[in-house]
Amino acid sequence: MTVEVSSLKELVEQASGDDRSPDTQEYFVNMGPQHPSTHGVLRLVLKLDGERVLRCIPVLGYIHRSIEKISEHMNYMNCVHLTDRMDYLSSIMNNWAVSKAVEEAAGIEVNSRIQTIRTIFAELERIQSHQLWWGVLGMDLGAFTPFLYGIRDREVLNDVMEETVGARLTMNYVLPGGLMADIHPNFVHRVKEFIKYFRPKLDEYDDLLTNNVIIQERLRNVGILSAQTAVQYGATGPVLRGSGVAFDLRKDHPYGVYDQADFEVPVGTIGDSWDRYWVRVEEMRQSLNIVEQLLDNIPPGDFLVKKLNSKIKIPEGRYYSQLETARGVLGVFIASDKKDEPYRLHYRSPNFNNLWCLEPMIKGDYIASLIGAMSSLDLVIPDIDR
Amino acid sequence: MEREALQAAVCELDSAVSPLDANADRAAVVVEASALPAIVRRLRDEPRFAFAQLLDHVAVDWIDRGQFELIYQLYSFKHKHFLSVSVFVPREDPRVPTLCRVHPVAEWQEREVYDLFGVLYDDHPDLRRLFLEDDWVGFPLRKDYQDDFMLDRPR
Amino acid sequence: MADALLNPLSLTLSVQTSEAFAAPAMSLADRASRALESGVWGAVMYIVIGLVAVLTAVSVLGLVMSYIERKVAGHFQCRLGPMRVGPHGVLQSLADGIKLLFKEGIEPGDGDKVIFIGAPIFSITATILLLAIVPLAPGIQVVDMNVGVVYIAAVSGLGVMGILMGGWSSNNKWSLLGAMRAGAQMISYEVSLTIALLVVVLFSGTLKVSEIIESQQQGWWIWRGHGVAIVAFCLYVIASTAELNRTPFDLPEGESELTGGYHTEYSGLRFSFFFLAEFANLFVFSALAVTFFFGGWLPFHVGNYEGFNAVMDLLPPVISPMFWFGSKCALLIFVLMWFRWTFPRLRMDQLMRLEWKVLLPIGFVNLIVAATIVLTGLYFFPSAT
Amino acid sequence: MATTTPDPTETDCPPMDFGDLKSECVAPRPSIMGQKRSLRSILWLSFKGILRGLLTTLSYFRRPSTVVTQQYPENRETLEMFERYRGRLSLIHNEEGEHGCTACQICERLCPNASIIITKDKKNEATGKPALDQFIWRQDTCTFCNICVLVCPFDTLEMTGDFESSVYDRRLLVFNLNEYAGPTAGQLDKLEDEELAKAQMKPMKKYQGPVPMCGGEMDGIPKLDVEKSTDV
Amino acid sequence: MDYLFVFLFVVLGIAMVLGGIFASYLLAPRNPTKVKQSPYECGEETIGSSSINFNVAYYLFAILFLVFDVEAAFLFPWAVVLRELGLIGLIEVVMFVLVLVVGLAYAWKKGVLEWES
Repeated sequence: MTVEVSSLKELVEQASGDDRSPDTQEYFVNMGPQHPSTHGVLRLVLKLDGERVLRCIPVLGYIHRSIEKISEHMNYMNCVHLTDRMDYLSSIMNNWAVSKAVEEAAGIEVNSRIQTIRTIFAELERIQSHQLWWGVLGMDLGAFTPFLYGIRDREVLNDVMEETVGARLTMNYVLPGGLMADIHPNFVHRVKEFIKYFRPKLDEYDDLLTNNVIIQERLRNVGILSAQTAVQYGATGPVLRGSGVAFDLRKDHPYGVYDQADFEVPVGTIGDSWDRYWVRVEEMRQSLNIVEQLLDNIPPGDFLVKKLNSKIKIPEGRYYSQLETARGVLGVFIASDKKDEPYRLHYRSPNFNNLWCLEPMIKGDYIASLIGAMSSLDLVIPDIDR
Repeated sequence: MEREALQAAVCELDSAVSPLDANADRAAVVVEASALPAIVRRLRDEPRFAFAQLLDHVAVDWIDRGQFELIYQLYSFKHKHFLSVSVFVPREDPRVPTLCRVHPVAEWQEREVYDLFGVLYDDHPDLRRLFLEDDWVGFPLRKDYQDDFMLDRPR
Repeated sequence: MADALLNPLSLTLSVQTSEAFAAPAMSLADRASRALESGVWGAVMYIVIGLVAVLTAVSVLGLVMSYIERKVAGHFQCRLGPMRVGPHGVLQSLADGIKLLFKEGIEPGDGDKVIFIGAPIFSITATILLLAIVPLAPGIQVVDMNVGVVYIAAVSGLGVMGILMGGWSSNNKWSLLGAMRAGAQMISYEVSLTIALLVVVLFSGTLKVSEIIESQQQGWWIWRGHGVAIVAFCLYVIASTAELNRTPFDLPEGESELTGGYHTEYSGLRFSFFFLAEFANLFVFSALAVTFFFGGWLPFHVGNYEGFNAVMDLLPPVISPMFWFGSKCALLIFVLMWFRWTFPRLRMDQLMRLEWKVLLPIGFVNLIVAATIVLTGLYFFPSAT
Repeated sequence: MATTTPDPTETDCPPMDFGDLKSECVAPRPSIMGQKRSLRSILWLSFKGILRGLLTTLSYFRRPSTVVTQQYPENRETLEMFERYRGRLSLIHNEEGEHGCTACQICERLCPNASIIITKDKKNEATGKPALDQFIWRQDTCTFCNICVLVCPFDTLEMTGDFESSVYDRRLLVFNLNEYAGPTAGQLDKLEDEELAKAQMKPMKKYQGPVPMCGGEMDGIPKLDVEKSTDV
Repeated sequence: MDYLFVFLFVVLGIAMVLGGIFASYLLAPRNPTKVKQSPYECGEETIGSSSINFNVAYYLFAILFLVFDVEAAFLFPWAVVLRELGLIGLIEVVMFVLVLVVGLAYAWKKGVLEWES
């Protein structure tokens, strides 16, 4: 058994060198890192025949910041703020994932007020992430207006969260052992106002995109991902649920106070882009329901159970914890050697694993379908690269 | 199945499997490198385990012990349980058979580990750097990695 | 009576027109040739007027339309649009034009330079030639040839050349893809465009643009065409949107797919020529729609409502045709912009299927039905024999 | 030698069993052309969908009240940030211009990206306690994680809503947060001699060297004259 | 005279573009570099040559278009004089169009319109 380490150059030159057959219609083209619909710096090397995609090789690393390495020299509280910069659209959920892992490992019990507030914020964050995704999907398929409508509604939600958190994107709100600050006195009232504002807007979203025949035809039967393929290629979150597997950590392994909320897990049927679209739109409605249920009875208590400048030490061992972000399962692995810094901190990023579904779902289809399918995966590139 | 029961059941599979107790929150086993694909395949196919998804693949550089620990996180949708499978390989010659044929997603997870730790995966179809450039020297997540751009954090 | 039953709308449109519009309209070219009889300089004067007018029209249209487009887009999207340069940003496009003038024009190293520069020439020339035949008012028209419609069909195909050349000579794969898409798309929809125009030619029995307008004095073709004209109009709008490369048919540019499509490699002023041509074309195509289906410069009259018609005729005879033409055009342009800022784009195979499997058969059937209507005289026609 | 990605079929995986992962909410999957519909209803639904989309955009077009754009430099006067907004770190100074920083360096130690550098006078001549010399905050590397504010035992740091911090030279993003070098407000109050207390407050400028990068010389980059810079 | 104008407009179009390019030649900076002149492929070096064989699907449509556009050209004079020709004219054109429609149907059945490679 041998191991051969190849490089991208070798891979590509096989088919694009000067010695290729003059009859061949196949050619390679770079899509990204600076392409309008790769949403950041994802680079796909496409092997095309006319407009058909024969191969799609993702090339990563353009925004790699070695968060895992940096974290090895930081205490657990400092690790948290780096996770804001991974999946910046679910920053609070990322914060929560690390905090949850640390709390479970160090045996810190948090009270139910903290858990409830975390849950509410996670769901709000999920909504705003899906709002942006919805707009971006429209923009990728050529409709620019939905993008601005999505951004506009996200702005309203961002304001609500900013009032409590003090930041709009890199929130750093959840810390091991509690929250950075208590909720703002206006918070409950403003969230209620937002729910009242956003429900009619969801119907408007349906008018603009969902019921539009062009969008449906662009997404239907495009990028079909069977349940088996989705599982084997590591998909989680709405991508897996779009394929019909009702796996949701919030339901199957409840954390926070999700077991107190009554909600449903939307799943798709055949796993095409249209299913993934619809699952996300439905998830926005379910998230609104969860927030609505939890909002009225936030239990009293402290917002921080552990003093901030005390050192958190984790007993030696390996710890793994996961939760459901807007894009799938975010796993946090901690290997500890009894210091207050992690010996090794690893994030299982949902986007990293979802990305690999792109090639099996798009092989042999058009470039235009690739855009739609990629949009329905809802990739956030910094999370892939970390 | 409870955690202990699962751990015991997995250990009964093969003599190459032994329990690992350093894991705090889930069933964990140690597997000998050569037996890894076969074990993971059985874990996937046998209905009482049904570990359908490879959730995650992590490597840890235990530099004091001179070993890399390769950890595979498996999840079973059917029984809703997690399992962590560890493989210890020597730091000097880190080689382990690939899991690509069992779980396709391993191809990229293993590439990530190769990229950052330099673990070689036998029979891997496309072992390339994933994040770093193809001509990068060294494997940054190893504990003894040094380069000119690393900053010392003032403490 | 039969047509009244077939199309109640035609009843509402009157036979009434003022004398001003009945006057024989002479295009600039006709005036020039008449002036030539008395001396060369008169003709030269008319020629210069024509050239200057069209040149100004192209530049001004490009600037104004891009401003309007951005403003309209802004308001559709809950924004304000440009607000900085001048009051409400009216000078924004001018500022952009000046900026583009001072931008470096980058040429692709390995591309075919002659074709690369030639591409915008084709785009601009096609636009200029089309602008020349647009009748703004009786007599305010540069050329009015007796085969006007054929001329329109011929010239509108020229724009494809510019895009194809631009994409091909850029030595860029995205550009090439865009150019190929443009080629396939624009020539395909050209057929539908021509067939839609043929319906009006059938009704009016002439190819001369000014005569087509005059044939609508008893009512615009869109009303009097018994639904056939409405189908033809829909075909025309869809086909012209495709010809203009606007959403939902903006595949040659396909910003989110092909980065910039055929004009990826164009920068500075060279890019602005494509831009200019696109916006001037937007005007030209809606002007042609107005000419063919909405009675051109004729005012809006409703049959048997004398008071209403009198109000419509209140404008002085010189301004009135321009006003009516301009407002009809503005309405159509607004509709096209409205489409653009609402719809997503189609996929290439869907686009082709739409044209060859839907629009083209409909167009042919529509044409035959129109011919039958004309022959049987089952429509409201003033001098029907 | 690179081969293609393994096909899922290649992995000879038997059909998977997902157990009881059944969801009550199978997405209704609305589609116009997908379901078996008559041509008429397909046309009607397509038309309806397109028309409703058009009406939605038009409804915003004709309502100027829905415009959400902020005309930023013009609305500077009325623009208010939320009180918790994390725009800029500042050291709280009371009415007499005295701060409360004892130079304990907890914030420096816990700053994840070393954006805070504190230099101190180990033993102040008047109070005999450590006194702050320079509280340097590097905005260019700060991630606004708010940890320094939270961990300060004397609550002497805060994040202000001042968000207009763009400059043309990033060396200007290194600040001295303390207005004077010297003991805290509490320590100064204990000094009975007011003259002595005044003397302990050595004034500090907003930009003061030696601070990494600020005003300093680097290879190929001219020295920054803080006084003359248009950004200040 | 109409065609003189058409000719002059063609000249005008050429002059306008060349004039604009000349003006920007005078006003705009010119500093071509190797990187600037390389084709834009999303910020990476192009892989292989850009002069590539291209899928034939596009050309089939061009050929189809030719047929239909020529047909349209024949229909123009017919449309003008239809009223004089009467029923015969209609029948003749119906047959003419039918021949083409049969051609289209054939192409349809053959899958030319399916945009397949």
